[in-house]
Amino acid sequence: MYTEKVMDHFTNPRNVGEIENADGAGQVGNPSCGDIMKITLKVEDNIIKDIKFKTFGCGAAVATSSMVTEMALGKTIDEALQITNKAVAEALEGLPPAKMHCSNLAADALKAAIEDYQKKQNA
Amino acid sequence: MYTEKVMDHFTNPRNVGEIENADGAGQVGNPSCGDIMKITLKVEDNIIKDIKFKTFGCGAAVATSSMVTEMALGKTIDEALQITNKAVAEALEGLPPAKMHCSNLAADALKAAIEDYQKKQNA
Amino acid sequence: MRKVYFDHSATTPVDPAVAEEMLKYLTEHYGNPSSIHAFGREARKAVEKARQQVATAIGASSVGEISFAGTGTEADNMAIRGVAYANRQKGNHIITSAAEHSAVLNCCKQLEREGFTVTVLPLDKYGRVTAQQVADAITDKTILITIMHANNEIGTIMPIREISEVARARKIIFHTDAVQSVGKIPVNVDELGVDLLTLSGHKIYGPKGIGAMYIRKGTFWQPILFGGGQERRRRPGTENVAGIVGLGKAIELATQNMHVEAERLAKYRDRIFKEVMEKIPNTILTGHPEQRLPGHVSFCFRFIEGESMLLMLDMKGIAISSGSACTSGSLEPSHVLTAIGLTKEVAHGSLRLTMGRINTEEDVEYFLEALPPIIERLRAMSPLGEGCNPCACSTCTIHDEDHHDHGELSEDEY
Amino acid sequence: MRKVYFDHSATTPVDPAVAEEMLKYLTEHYGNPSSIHAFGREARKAVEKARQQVATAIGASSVGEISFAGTGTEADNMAIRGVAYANRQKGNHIITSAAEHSAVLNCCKQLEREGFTVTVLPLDKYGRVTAQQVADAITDKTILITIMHANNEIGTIMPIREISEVARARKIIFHTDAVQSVGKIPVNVDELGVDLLTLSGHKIYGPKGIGAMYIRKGTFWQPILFGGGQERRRRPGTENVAGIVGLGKAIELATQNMHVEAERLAKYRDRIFKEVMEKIPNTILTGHPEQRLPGHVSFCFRFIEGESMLLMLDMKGIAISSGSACTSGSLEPSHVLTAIGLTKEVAHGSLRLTMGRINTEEDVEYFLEALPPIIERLRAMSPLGEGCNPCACSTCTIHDEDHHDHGELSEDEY
Ligand SMILES: Cc1ncc(COP(=O)(O)O)c(C=O)c1O
Ligand SMILES: Cc1ncc(COP(=O)(O)O)c(C=O)c1O
Repeated sequence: MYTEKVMDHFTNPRNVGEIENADGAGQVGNPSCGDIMKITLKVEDNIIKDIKFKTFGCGAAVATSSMVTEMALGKTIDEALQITNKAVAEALEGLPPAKMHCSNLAADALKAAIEDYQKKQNA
Repeated sequence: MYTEKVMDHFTNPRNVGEIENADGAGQVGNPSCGDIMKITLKVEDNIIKDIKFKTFGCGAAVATSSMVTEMALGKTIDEALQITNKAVAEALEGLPPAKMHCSNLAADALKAAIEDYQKKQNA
Repeated sequence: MRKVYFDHSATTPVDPAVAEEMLKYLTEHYGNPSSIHAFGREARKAVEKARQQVATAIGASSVGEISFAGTGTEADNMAIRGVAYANRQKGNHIITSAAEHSAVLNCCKQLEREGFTVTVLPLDKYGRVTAQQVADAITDKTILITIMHANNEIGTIMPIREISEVARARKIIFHTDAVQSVGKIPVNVDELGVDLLTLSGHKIYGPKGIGAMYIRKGTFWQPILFGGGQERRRRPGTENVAGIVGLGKAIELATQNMHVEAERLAKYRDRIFKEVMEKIPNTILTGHPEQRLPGHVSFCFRFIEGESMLLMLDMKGIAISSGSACTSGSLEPSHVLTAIGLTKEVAHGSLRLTMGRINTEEDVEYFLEALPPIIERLRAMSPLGEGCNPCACSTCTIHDEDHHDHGELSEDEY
Repeated sequence: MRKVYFDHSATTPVDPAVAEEMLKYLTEHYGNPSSIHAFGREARKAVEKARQQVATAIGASSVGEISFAGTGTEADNMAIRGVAYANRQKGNHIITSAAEHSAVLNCCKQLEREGFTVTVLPLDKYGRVTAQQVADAITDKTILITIMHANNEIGTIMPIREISEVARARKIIFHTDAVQSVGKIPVNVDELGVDLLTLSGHKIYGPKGIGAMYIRKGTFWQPILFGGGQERRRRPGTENVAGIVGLGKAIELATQNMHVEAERLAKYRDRIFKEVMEKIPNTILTGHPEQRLPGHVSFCFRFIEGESMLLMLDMKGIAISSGSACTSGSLEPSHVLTAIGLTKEVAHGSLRLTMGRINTEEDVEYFLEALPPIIERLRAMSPLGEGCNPCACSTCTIHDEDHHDHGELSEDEY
């Protein structure tokens, strides 16, 4: 059902946790689907210096969360905003069709966290 | 499907044939069911002295024909008229349900033959 | 006693290689394909492999076009009723043929009861309908044409390609029941030009109780059973994994060996036709002499009835079938035999001999020796004969009364 | 790695004795039961023996009351839609429960689309409906009540006898889906007082792809598939002989050993309940604590999602299931769990463990060791927790948008 890459990220998720006093935090999810993802960031010089996730969800939800943190870490804010849910799925070598729409929200969580960071900057 | 008795009468049918110059002949049948039975008789002193059948039909049709000739042989006309299709089926230790109505006409053929004999007597 | 199984159109033995595959999915890899765990994934893999085997065998472009069903009959119900219900707004007219299996004809009858109109095309003396007949029957309410590929009783192969061209030109959905043709003659959904095609496992050395429906992408259709989301929501219920695996393996084997096997069986068939027609008078070859299934032989022997023939052959170890009413549990002889113009009496004397993988030349010889004395014996016992019209007899009470009330068995009789 | 199969409510391994019986009817006695010759008669005998085995197991008074079907789902379709269509003149109202399997619920939904009215009775927190609820729902248009015997997801046993008394007093046809109860707890059609009862082979160590319907003599009913006259004209299509033989043997074995086995599994069940509830906080036992299937254990673990739990247990060799949306291919978590009053979030954390013949005490211990660290690990990874309402977070975009368009997979995604 899941690719090896998905199972690897599910079994050994990268960057699990929550950054205290994060520069940005974003949470997305859908209670019906049973996926809730929370991403917290540290930003320095417009670059994502630290990123962590917490996820309530299925294997795909955990793996996409883990993958998106890996993809975003070290990127500039602008680069990170380019990461799409599709790109995350591709980096995982694909997701089962049923999961494509439902549990593939990690890039949205990342975006929400970045927007939170930007809002705080402008505040 | 068929009892041993049916199979015995089907495999070794008694009294197959047609009596030349018969005292009575009767034929019944139903083209849809694919059963046609012809019985011919010789009667002496009101007793069935010889009886033969010819049948176009299934295993049950052949066996009931054979059985009815055995049952009728040596009987008086009145006794023979008492033989019912049901009695023939019972003598064969039963017939499959689908055959009870369709191929169990041998007593009718016997009756037709006797009636033919009686008609000829009265003519 | 020698045992000769000559009833491959009724059913076939499961190929040992097929049975072996199946067994694994009964006792060892027993997971439910819907389960996410390892047991389930293994079962899922097997089901999808079989789907690919079926798709490949019939030339489907995608595995998504194949759904498994519980029988060939259920597949026919899915195809015909599924299309009819889904396209009801477009029209309510269905075209079929008098040659169809009861699985198709009785679906059509049911649809008639539900307000559809059905045209049942008559057959020529060989059991065929023509593309022209189909074209003439089409109205602007026609939503489905369903014509079988090869007939089970008389072996005749229908001109499906020509018919499908008509259907396609008129944009009407076309289904063919290929239960008897798959694995025996080439069956390719694109070459045949069909939108739906149905098949059954037990006619091709697979298990009984498994069928499949091909449905071309884009065909308007809806399910006829309701429940879980299995088979892409086309057919609910836990998949018959072992049966599906068996069907997959069976169709692969059958199509692999098809041409060699067809040639071998056609030789037997033609020999039987030749010798029987020569040796036994008053015999009618039923179906098309050439445009027929390779292992399929069918006759009517006048003046005798099929079941007795069958029982006598059975006593010689030969398993064979007949379209006689008495063998079918119904009261009418085969609708196909009467549709090709035979009288009921003649139709009652039908015999169908269908050869397959397990038969040998010796089987054929054994049969050719056993048959003539049986026919002779039964004819000697029959009141019918050349020049004899039974209904002309003085005391004839032959009646054609309505026996319909006997058709339904009551609870106790069963 | 140790393999522990704890998903017997999803499906069971075929008992070796059952597989052995089946094999004979695949390769050796392969006749079609409708054939009159020796091969056919042998197959017929086997089918009728199996029918007797089923009748005996459920206490039917005559074999004529048993029909085989392609799956449990098809049997449910036959029972529910067959009664509904046949009794349409009398009324159009059907009563069912929120606990039913999709095989029942989706039949009811389809009947609603066809003009019937359906009352879906709500459940108490244990997953039961009461006879009183049923009595209150009856109208003079009610033609069918269908309430399952035991629930597949939470194991709860329904008070069928009480409900059937109401049905009987009001002369309404009563069906129970006994797919999960047969072979596990006593099932007798007279003691339960049901008019129709359905069961499935693969839940009782028989094969997948075979089901059966009991229908009490005299019950108004009509078929839902159309074709040949098999199964007393109740279900057309060549009989799945091996499957039927397998179901017959399986139900015989299951009922023979039932009481001893039930006691053994209930002990495991109660031990798991006790230890898990003690060791793991924020755990909810779902279903009735006592009125439940002997081998059936079900929980919800708060703050975590079922599929991840399941995958982690799978990596330890433990096969288990969940009512989480993510395991079912649908987007909603189990309708049963929400019907007993759980929120969707909690329902997502469900776990179902169903034990059977092949499980041992060691399996139970292995599981009890494996589970707590997995729950702990997943909870550590979860943004949810005690006193934390995720929707209160400042940046929360949790939405309950309609995902229905994603429910149907497109052709390419499959
Ligand atoms: C309660 C219940 N009813 C019906 C079914 C359907 O049976 P089958 O999978 O054989 O179609 C199942 C199992 O899937 C079930 O648990
Ligand atoms: C032409 C044809 N269609 C359909 C069927 C039905 O298939 P099944 O017996 O698998 O239901 C058969 C055989 O019985 C057949 O010969």
